[in-house]
Amino acid sequence: MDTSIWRALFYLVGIMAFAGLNAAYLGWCERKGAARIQRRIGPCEAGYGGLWQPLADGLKLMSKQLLVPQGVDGIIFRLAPVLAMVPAITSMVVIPFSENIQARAMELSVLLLFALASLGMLAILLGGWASGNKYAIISSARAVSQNLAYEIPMLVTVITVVMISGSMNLREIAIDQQGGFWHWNIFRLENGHFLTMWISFIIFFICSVAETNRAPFDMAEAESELVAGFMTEYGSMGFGLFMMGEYLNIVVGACLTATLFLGGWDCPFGLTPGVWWFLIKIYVLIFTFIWIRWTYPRTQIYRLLNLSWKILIPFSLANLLITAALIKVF
Amino acid sequence: MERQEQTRIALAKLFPAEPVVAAAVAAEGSNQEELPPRLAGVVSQDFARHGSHLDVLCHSEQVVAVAEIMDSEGFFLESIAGVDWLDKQQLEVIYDYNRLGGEHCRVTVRTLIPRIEPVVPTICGVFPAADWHERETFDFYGVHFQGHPNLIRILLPEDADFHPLLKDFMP
Amino acid sequence: MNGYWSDIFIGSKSLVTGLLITAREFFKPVVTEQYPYEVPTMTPLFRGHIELIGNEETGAPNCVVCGMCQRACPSECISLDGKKAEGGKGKVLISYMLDFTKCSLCGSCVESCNFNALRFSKEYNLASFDKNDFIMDLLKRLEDQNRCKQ
Amino acid sequence: MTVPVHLRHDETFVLNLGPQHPATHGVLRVKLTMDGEYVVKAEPVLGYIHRMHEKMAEGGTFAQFMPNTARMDYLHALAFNHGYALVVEKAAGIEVPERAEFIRVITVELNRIASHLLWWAAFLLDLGGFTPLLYAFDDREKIIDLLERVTGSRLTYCYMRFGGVYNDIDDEFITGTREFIKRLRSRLPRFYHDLVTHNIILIKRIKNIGIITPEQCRRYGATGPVARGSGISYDIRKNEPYSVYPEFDFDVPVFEECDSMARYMVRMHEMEQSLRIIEQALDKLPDGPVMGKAPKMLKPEAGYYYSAVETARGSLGHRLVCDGGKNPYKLKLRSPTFSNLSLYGEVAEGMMLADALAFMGSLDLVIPEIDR
Repeated sequence: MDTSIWRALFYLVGIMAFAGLNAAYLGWCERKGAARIQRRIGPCEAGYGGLWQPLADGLKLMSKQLLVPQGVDGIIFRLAPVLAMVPAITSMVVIPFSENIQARAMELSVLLLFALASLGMLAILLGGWASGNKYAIISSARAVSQNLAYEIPMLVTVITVVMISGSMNLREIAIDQQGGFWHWNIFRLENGHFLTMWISFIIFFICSVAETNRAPFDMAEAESELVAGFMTEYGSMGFGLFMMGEYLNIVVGACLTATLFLGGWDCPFGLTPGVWWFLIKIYVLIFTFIWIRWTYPRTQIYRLLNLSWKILIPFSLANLLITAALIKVF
Repeated sequence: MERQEQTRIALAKLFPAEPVVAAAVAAEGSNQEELPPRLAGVVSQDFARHGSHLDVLCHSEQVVAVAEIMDSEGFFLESIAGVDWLDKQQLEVIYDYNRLGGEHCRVTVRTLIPRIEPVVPTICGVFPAADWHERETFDFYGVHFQGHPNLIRILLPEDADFHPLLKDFMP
Repeated sequence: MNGYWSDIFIGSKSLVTGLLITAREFFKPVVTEQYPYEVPTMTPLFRGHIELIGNEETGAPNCVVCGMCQRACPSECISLDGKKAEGGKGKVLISYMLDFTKCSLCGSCVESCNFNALRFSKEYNLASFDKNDFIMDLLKRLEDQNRCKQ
Repeated sequence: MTVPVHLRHDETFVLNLGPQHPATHGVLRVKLTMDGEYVVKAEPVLGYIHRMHEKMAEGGTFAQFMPNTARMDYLHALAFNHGYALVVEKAAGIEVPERAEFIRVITVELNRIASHLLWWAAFLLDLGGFTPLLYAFDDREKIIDLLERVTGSRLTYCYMRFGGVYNDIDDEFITGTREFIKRLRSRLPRFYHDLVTHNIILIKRIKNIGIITPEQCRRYGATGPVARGSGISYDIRKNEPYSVYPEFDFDVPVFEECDSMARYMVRMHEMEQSLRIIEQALDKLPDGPVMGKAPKMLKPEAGYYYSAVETARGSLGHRLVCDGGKNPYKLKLRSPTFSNLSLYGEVAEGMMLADALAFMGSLDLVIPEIDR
């Protein structure tokens, strides 16, 4: 693999641009999507169809003062938004956008992604804790218990995929699924994996909604209970970074789902695979995130934990066993 | 009618000497203004005209006893209202009782207290609903409900030093 | 255990139903009105602030300064003044002030008027930075209207 | 959650919920003593929007108080109009023409549906669902347009007069209302029940949450959907018929579960019943004047008068004391949510924060009506 400095720079700039654009314009997509579902127009004043809206919002947020209230832990308070953003961007390094577009193809890249996802949770914990606000602290406590509960079924389903592909390298996993949708992990005909893998896919998807703190699992920022949760005391770009981190987490979650279950950059009919297919897949997944958010009410924290411990974990374990048996039998 | 009669009898036991007088008042209820002030007792009245079946005028110390009877008869406390009779130098506290379903019967219980030292025993112990209503009456009229666990301002600010519904209060 | 499986199946079904409903709405046209670009039609009974009605021919206010509106108003928004008509009977209106900051648009004044001298205007763009803009001289308003007509 | 929790009363903190908080719908403040996420003690603090309407009533004539009535319960303002008109008509002995009473019932019931729709929307917002809010507003907008047509205002109506109503309804209103009935009937099953009522997340969220026993209802004087959700069949329109309600055939929905879901279902069914009432009233609408003979200056006989109406939130009572003068000597408003909210502290104890807020939403609070 080429390791010249130009390659590193190219990917650095590329990933930053991809992350930045997504973080900004997913906000716009979310608002437009919500508006369509609710039969409104959504942002329409700034530019055609409100396309400059993210820019205007960003400028507004940047021009505001970062207010550090009295009694907060100053260093951690300032560190937390950055910590929310950094792991999300770093995760992009190992995502295989296509056969040739990937910054670093690491063995164990799946593990790295999970480690980074946990760091993101730490940002919420620190942000809420440093704020010294009661609502924020309740929110952080919720976020931690929620992330803990949902990482287990997520990891177990990933282990099933890893067993099928025989690798923890995302690139290997994607290459393993090439050649039409009947090779994708979700519909995999080989060894009869399609019998259980669609359940794994649903479990994984639910978990990634929960991991990214999206509605209906947005316990951490439940605005009708906890005002704004861990972001209550944040204004200006501190808030902006948290929001961008949230959207980037969605992108990473969608990328991971597309790579693990939907064949990565593969075309459904086995023709001309390429980066476009990957992008189509992740944006369809992201749209589903938005669609779900604007359809359901929020759950309760103990219902959420019940869902994980009583339904998702048993099901994912059963899936793991069945997959192992299928691999052994055939 | 049955429930009304039953409640009337139960309440009348509180006023042993007066039922005869009360009945006489009820008979000529149409022109109350010319009659001498009503004595304590129970009176049946025209529901269509006044909106309650029984009108009870009691002494302030009987309020709790009345509330207990109403409780045992299955009534609930609808509201407590104060009235300031400035010219008579009296405050009046009106308790409205009603029944949740079943046979319809509304009872108005009134008690008159001196304006100088307005003290009424609380009925919080019987109806927890009275808690807030009594606080409101205290707030607006300064009626002191004796034995109330938490007799503080409810609608007005904590530091208000006036009782706005008294007729001589001018903002 | 019974409830467990039925929760999963009925629950998933309800979730899918919900998604389908919102998906169908996604493709339907918008129902909101974009206010400054589309102005909804006003109902005939719309209550704006009150205004004086002028005589069709002369344009002079119909008001005879009886003061009924002033007395009917619950918030004491109206203050009016008249003087004895020259050479005739009755009074002529010389000022009619409406303090719109206190008005709750109840319409008691319009109803109390027996001389067809008051009505609701159709004014609704009433934002201002200055409180004094809402202390309105209705007589002047009527004169302005008359001038516009000519 | 029904699992009993052992609350530690020594390791608590106070959470100030409101007066500015997204879930309190206005300016209610609840002082919550919390143990972690569990509520140890909940103490509503009122009075942030208190305006002393009762003093205003004493200061003016009977008619001058009418605009104020709409400013209390701004969601079901016409019921407050109606209640006040009824008590004064009772005191002054004013006859109301039948057509006027029919129009009153039609508009009050339309307003009741609008109020329930808004409650539903706000309740879903409390539970984190935003889209249903806009679907409900879409329907509510139709009602408001209709009411604007006859009353001249959109929210704080001043439509009723002693002896009738301010304005007659026209054909456009009648056809519009019929269209609306058809529209809501077709939308209720899909946009309200399929999307929300049958949703497993909502069911899990509000079922068995906030149990109010019938005995608690009686001791605290809770009425309206709160009482009917606790299995008490009490609706003033049936139990103590006023206006022309006896002429209509409608049911009082009662649910025995006593939880938030029961209160939710009561309101959903009440909307359907209100539609039935409106439909019958439009069919039977008699001809005639809409304003009876009423003296311009009322001087009711001295005495005590009480009149109750059923608002969207429960029993609204007007206690009127007259001394023979031209203004009310004393007007006490018995607002339903004041009593309904007073049981909050007792029931919310031991709940989790999110449940306590969902329970608060199910009580359907309108703060200006509590504070008056």
